[in-house]
Amino acid sequence: MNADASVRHMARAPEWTQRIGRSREFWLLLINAGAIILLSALRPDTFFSWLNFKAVLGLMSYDLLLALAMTTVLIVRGLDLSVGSVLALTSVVIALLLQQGFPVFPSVAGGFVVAMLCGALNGVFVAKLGILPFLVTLAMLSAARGVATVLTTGQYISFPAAPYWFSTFARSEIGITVAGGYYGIPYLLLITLTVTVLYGILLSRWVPLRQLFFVGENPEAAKLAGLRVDRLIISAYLISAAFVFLAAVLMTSANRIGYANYGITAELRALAAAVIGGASLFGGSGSVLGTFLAVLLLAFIGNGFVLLGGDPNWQQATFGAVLILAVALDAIRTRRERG
Amino acid sequence: MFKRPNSKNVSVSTIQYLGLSTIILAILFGCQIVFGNVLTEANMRVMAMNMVFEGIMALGMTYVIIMGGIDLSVASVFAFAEILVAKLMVQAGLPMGLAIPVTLLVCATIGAANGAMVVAFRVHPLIITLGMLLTLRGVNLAITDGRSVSGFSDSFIWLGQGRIFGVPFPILFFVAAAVVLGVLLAHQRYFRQLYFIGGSERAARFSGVNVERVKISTYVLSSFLAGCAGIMAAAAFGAAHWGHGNLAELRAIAAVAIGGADIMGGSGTIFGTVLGVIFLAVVHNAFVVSAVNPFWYDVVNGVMLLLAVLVSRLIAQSNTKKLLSIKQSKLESSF
Amino acid sequence: DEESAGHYGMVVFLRGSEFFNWSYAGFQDAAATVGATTELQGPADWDASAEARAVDQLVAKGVDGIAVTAGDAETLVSSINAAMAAGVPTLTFDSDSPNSNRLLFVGTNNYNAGCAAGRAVAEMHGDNARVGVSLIPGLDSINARLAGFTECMQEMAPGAQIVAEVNDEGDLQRAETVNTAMLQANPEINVIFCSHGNPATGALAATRNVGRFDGPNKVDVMAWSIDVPILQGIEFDEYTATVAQNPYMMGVMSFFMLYSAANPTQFDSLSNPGFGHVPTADVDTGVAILRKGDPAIQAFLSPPQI
Amino acid sequence: MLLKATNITKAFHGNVVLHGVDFDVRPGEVHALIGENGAGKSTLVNILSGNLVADAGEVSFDGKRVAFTHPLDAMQAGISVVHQELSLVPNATVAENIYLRREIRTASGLNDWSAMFEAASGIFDRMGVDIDPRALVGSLSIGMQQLVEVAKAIALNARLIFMDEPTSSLSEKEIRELFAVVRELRQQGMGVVFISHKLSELFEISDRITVLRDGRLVGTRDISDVSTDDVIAMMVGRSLDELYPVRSGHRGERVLKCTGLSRFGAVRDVTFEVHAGEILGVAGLIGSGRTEAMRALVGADPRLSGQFEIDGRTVEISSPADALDAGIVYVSEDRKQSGLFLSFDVAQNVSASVLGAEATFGFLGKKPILRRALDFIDRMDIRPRSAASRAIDLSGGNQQKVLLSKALATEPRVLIVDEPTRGVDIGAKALIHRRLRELAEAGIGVVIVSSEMPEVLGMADRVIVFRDGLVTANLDNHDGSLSAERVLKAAVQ
Ligand SMILES: Nc1ncnc2c1ncn2[C@@H]1O[C@H](COP(=O)(O)OP(=O)(O)OP(=O)(O)O)[C@@H](O)[C@H]1O
Ligand SMILES: Nc1ncnc2c1ncn2[C@@H]1O[C@H](COP(=O)(O)OP(=O)(O)OP(=O)(O)O)[C@@H](O)[C@H]1O
Ligand SMILES: [Mg+2]
Ligand SMILES: [Mg+2]
Repeated sequence: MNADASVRHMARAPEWTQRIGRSREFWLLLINAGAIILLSALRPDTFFSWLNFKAVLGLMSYDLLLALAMTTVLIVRGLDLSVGSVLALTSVVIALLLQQGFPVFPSVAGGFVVAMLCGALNGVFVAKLGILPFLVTLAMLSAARGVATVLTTGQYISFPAAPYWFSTFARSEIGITVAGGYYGIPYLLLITLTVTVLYGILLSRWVPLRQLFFVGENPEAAKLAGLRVDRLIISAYLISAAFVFLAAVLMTSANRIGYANYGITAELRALAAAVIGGASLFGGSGSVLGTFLAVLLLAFIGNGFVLLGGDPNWQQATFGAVLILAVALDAIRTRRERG
Repeated sequence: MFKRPNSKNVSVSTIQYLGLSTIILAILFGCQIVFGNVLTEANMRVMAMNMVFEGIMALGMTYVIIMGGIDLSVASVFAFAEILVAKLMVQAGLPMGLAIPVTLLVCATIGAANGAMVVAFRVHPLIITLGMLLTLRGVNLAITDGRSVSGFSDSFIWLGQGRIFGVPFPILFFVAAAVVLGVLLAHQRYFRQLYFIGGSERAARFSGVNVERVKISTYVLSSFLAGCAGIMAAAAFGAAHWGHGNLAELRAIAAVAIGGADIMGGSGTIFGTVLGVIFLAVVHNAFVVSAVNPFWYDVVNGVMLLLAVLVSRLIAQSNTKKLLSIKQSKLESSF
Repeated sequence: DEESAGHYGMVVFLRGSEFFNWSYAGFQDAAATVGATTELQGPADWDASAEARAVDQLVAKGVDGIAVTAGDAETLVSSINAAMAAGVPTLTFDSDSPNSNRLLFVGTNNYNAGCAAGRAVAEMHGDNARVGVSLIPGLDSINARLAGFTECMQEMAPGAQIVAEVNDEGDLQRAETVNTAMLQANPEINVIFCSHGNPATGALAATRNVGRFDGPNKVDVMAWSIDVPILQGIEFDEYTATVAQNPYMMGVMSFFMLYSAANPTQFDSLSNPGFGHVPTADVDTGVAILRKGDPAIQAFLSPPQI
Repeated sequence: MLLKATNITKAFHGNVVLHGVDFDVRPGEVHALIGENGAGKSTLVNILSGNLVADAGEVSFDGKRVAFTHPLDAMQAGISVVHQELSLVPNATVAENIYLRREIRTASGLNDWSAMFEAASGIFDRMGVDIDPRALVGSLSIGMQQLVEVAKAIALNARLIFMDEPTSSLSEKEIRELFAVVRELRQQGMGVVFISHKLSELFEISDRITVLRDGRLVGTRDISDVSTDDVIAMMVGRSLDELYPVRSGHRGERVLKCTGLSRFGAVRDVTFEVHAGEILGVAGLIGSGRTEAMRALVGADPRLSGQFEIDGRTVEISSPADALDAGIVYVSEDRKQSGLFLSFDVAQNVSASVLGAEATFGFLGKKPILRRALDFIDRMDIRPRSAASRAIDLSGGNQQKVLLSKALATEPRVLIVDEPTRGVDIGAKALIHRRLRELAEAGIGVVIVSSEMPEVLGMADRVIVFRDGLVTANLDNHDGSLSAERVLKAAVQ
């Protein structure tokens, strides 16, 4: 997947349509639409309601943020298996600080520092010491979760003394009335979507982020082209950590507890979503829109399962199946392109 | 220029193996002296049983990793085998002699699917096997509804708990498998090809290696071993449960990496992996006997893994430097 | 230290969950009274097989008694039997493994506990109680709770009924997902019964997601937990009530059972020759239904650090 | 005749690289195959060894008609190849590499290592070299690996061996060793086809010589009948000035001064200057250290020492980014591995180094990027003329043009191009040469690293010659009068 579209718009119409047809986002969009139509047809009453959408979107927020984190490192030919456990560690730190009676800002800042530390460690080990991302972040996966458990002895960390607004803002909603209908949008959702959109724009337009694609596509060439490869790789891991941090803050606020077992196996879901969304372990590709649509699709599938009274146990299975299917279709598509 | 090279790379692994062995012994005797009850037969047995299933998976993982691949799906195959064999015997009432082969066959098929997809889709095996991991884990959960299946015949239980000369059967299986696979990997032409594929697929193809076939068969082997482990685990615990062996794939990979194999492929030995497995077992046991807060376990694991990889990396670097320094001396002499 | 009064181990399937920390605290405190030492083992990720291995490890290490809460009843049978065979008194607490040779089970009698919850719901809603249950399938303990819940509820209010069950996999996030969907699919639900510790926050979030967090058609969430956030939630009128087990007492009782089993008096145990006397029936540590303002809540609000 | 090939023709996506070439080998002869880069030598070898299939032509081996479709076919027939780029596995022992898939085995079916080691050292004895069959290939020098490749061929008891530039990265001593081996093989009645750019070697070792030019057979002669000059004439054919752009010959201010550039284990104490309006040629045999020197210069690889001046100002260079800031840009010799972003489109490739340039507040505008791309598509005549086509879909020549465009987009003071026309067809080649000359005239310092003698002589106003990591000569060529022999001399001994 060639991530940039800079030239497409200039290109002639037929080619343009071709490209659309080739673009994975387009197909994901279709599939999502299909899912929506199907579900609203089967469960018109419950599915096709703002309430339900709100729920679906709200619930996929964390997965989305982690998937964006994963997408970012995948773009630079990296991998971050530690998103789940860094999420847990960060939330635990924030919760502990709040519990100790620190004001919100320092506590959250503390969490930020920890998350960034993990990201920096990952980045440095990968970029400077040249160790495989898989191993580095695997170690981080284990270590971060471990520290979190040590800090909490595994307990829920609640912060009764913390300001009420913090322990409620993720859940509380801002209402808008469109065409007489009232729509409440939880901050959790609002923040996530805003960040996603902004990041989507930045990633496709903002030079420093654009450079990530070049680094991933061909590190050696990028180096000779004058890009500061090591720095860019490290910053990719920092960005990833930032997303994880955001997810941690929201989750901590939403559940009002820090917990060392947050996000177990979240890294796998994130990786799956990113790949379905068009990222590749060989770097150089991946898009925010694609990842978003992939997460959305998986969320709809999950939602549909329960709405249709399907056995929720099969959800995870479909998850893997969808991943394999996506990869398979991609293989076929590229083969046809190559002829 | 033509003096016999005191073939350096060999020494890489030897250094690592020696280091690892000494650490292992240090921990063992250290704990024995400080806390006692470590070098007892009972504790040894438990220690071994504690990692034996991961160990068996790690053997297959070694093959896959040497070939330049990776197999995340082993843990889910492990649990799947547990459940399948249990259902076949307890619920379908198949005799053990039939249930086990069937289970192993199915597991092998899963491996074949992994391999075939890796070959066909040309995506990173990490993705394929991740997909398989998620799928199977879901299947395991779904077909059991999260309940455990139990009620095995004693003859089956023996596979997990039976002992020969006081050694539990799974451990004997691990040892036997390690020896056989070790020998094959070291001396059998078909399996030697793994190194060539992992080292340079291009060179391998050039020399007429049937890369596709070797790849697929290796994933089959990996799943097959996971299946064996699963069957014995079901017998050992007397029950099959989807939650068993959670994250075992990561422990298996860690063992291989700690054992000095290059995750990029092309290097690694069964012996190294066995050391890696023992290492993990010993560290874990140390936590129990020392009764330090077990929460530290994960932290130590992570750090250990990183250190191990770092060490092998540094050794490798110093090697290339040695090679360069030959040229360097040539350069300086040329003045 | 070790020699004087012995060393006892506790094994849990969710290492360090607040609930088990209560139990371990009780275990420790009880041990302290006789000068015995204790340790806590077990996986952090709900892997019963790892729990079984932990039991084996403790036996090999040579402890004087083991209290284990069975993450999966069957998986632990062989390990528990092995421990007993090796002469290490072993009992189960909180979650039983009935098919094993454990000395006895110390914990909540799940049927009775479920029954208490059922009555509470019947009191609240009478015949129009429409209950959704958040559970983990396959845990015998939970099945028993559900049985008790259903029967006692319908005994008091024949019209009341359970309309849906969802599997939360014992995970916070999952709980929110599935409960939200459950409320979507079954708008008539007015009570969510959390059949175990984890789903409560998720279930509450679910009510919020579907806008039935408060107001006239608020969904009552009946938690099964004594975690601080839940208890605070009750004070905030978020959760309607919680089924408070007595994990601390489980720990205390477990220890004394093990202790007396490990130190035989002049007559052997009736059921387990070679061990000291312990009750031949299970020990029920009971439950209390806590609603807003219950003094017990204050007590629970400061959980033990271990 | 051991091997007889007639009218061999081959094209790669439209670009015909072999036009009906005839070629034959007698038993017990060393037959030299020679020609410029891209003349078609390797392609011919690949066809005759079953690695490529010809579009047309006949091959007979031992009088029997053969049509190889897979390297194994040729191997079985008794033809083996020592390839230009080595195909050994570093983590396996020498013996195992030699015997891969033809392992000697014990009754138990396991590999019989001792037997293989025996056999291998037997071969090495025959070759008269001393390599430990137990050593891991990775621990051997390039030269020794080259010899292992030869041993591999011998182990097949091949009757015909192709050696594609086997000496390209060998030391003098190693070359002697190799020649001894080759003579030995000739004694045993084997046919050897020997490809090399080093004329001196060819005259020393070969019996007959066949010259290719632009994929056409120029002729086959007995070595005794020709002189070096004849051969060079045959190779180059056309007189240089008709192919290479005319030089104005004026020499401007000094643009780049590189002093005492050293790199651990590769390059030692390299010093040179580049002047405005002048093209500096960097000659040397493959593996002589030119690329490593240039990479060290721009900070792509670590270096031991080296000071640099641009327009008289001293500049600190610790990374290619610094080099770019200082105005030095390096164009890699290997466009696929370290040059292009293959799956990105032309527009992105061209703008890779200057993403920031047109960005407003760091935000990329589509238009400027596209404009720049179209601009270079015109200037460099890149085909197809679409900024949206992906680099991987372009032909080698066009890829090279894109690569050059990427460098020029940075508007450098000094342009270092490494093997700028490697594997590029004549047309593209001529255009690239014209552009390079124009840049020089425009006052930019141009450095051309090239293994092609004609290119060096035709383009450079001044030539420095590398040998084993040292600069062995600094020759003037402002009037194009420099002779190939003088350069070769400096390059070989
Ligand atoms: N796989 C390929 N695809 C496209 N073009 C190719 C391919 N291989 C070779 N060519 C082209 O064929 C021509 C001859 O290449 P070849 O490698 O045979 O030249 P050569 O004489 O071996 O040059 P050198 O001396 O550099 O080895 C070159 O123009 C090259 O670009
Ligand atoms: N084809 C090759 N195969 C193996 N090693 C090589 C090869 N080319 C170069 N080397 C190694 O790199 C060192 C320097 O090579 P470098 O590429 O810098 O030389 P060069 O003059 O640029 O030759 P070229 O660029 O034509 O390969 C050599 O000493 C040699 O050991
Ligand atoms: Mg060639
Ligand atoms: Mg070069």
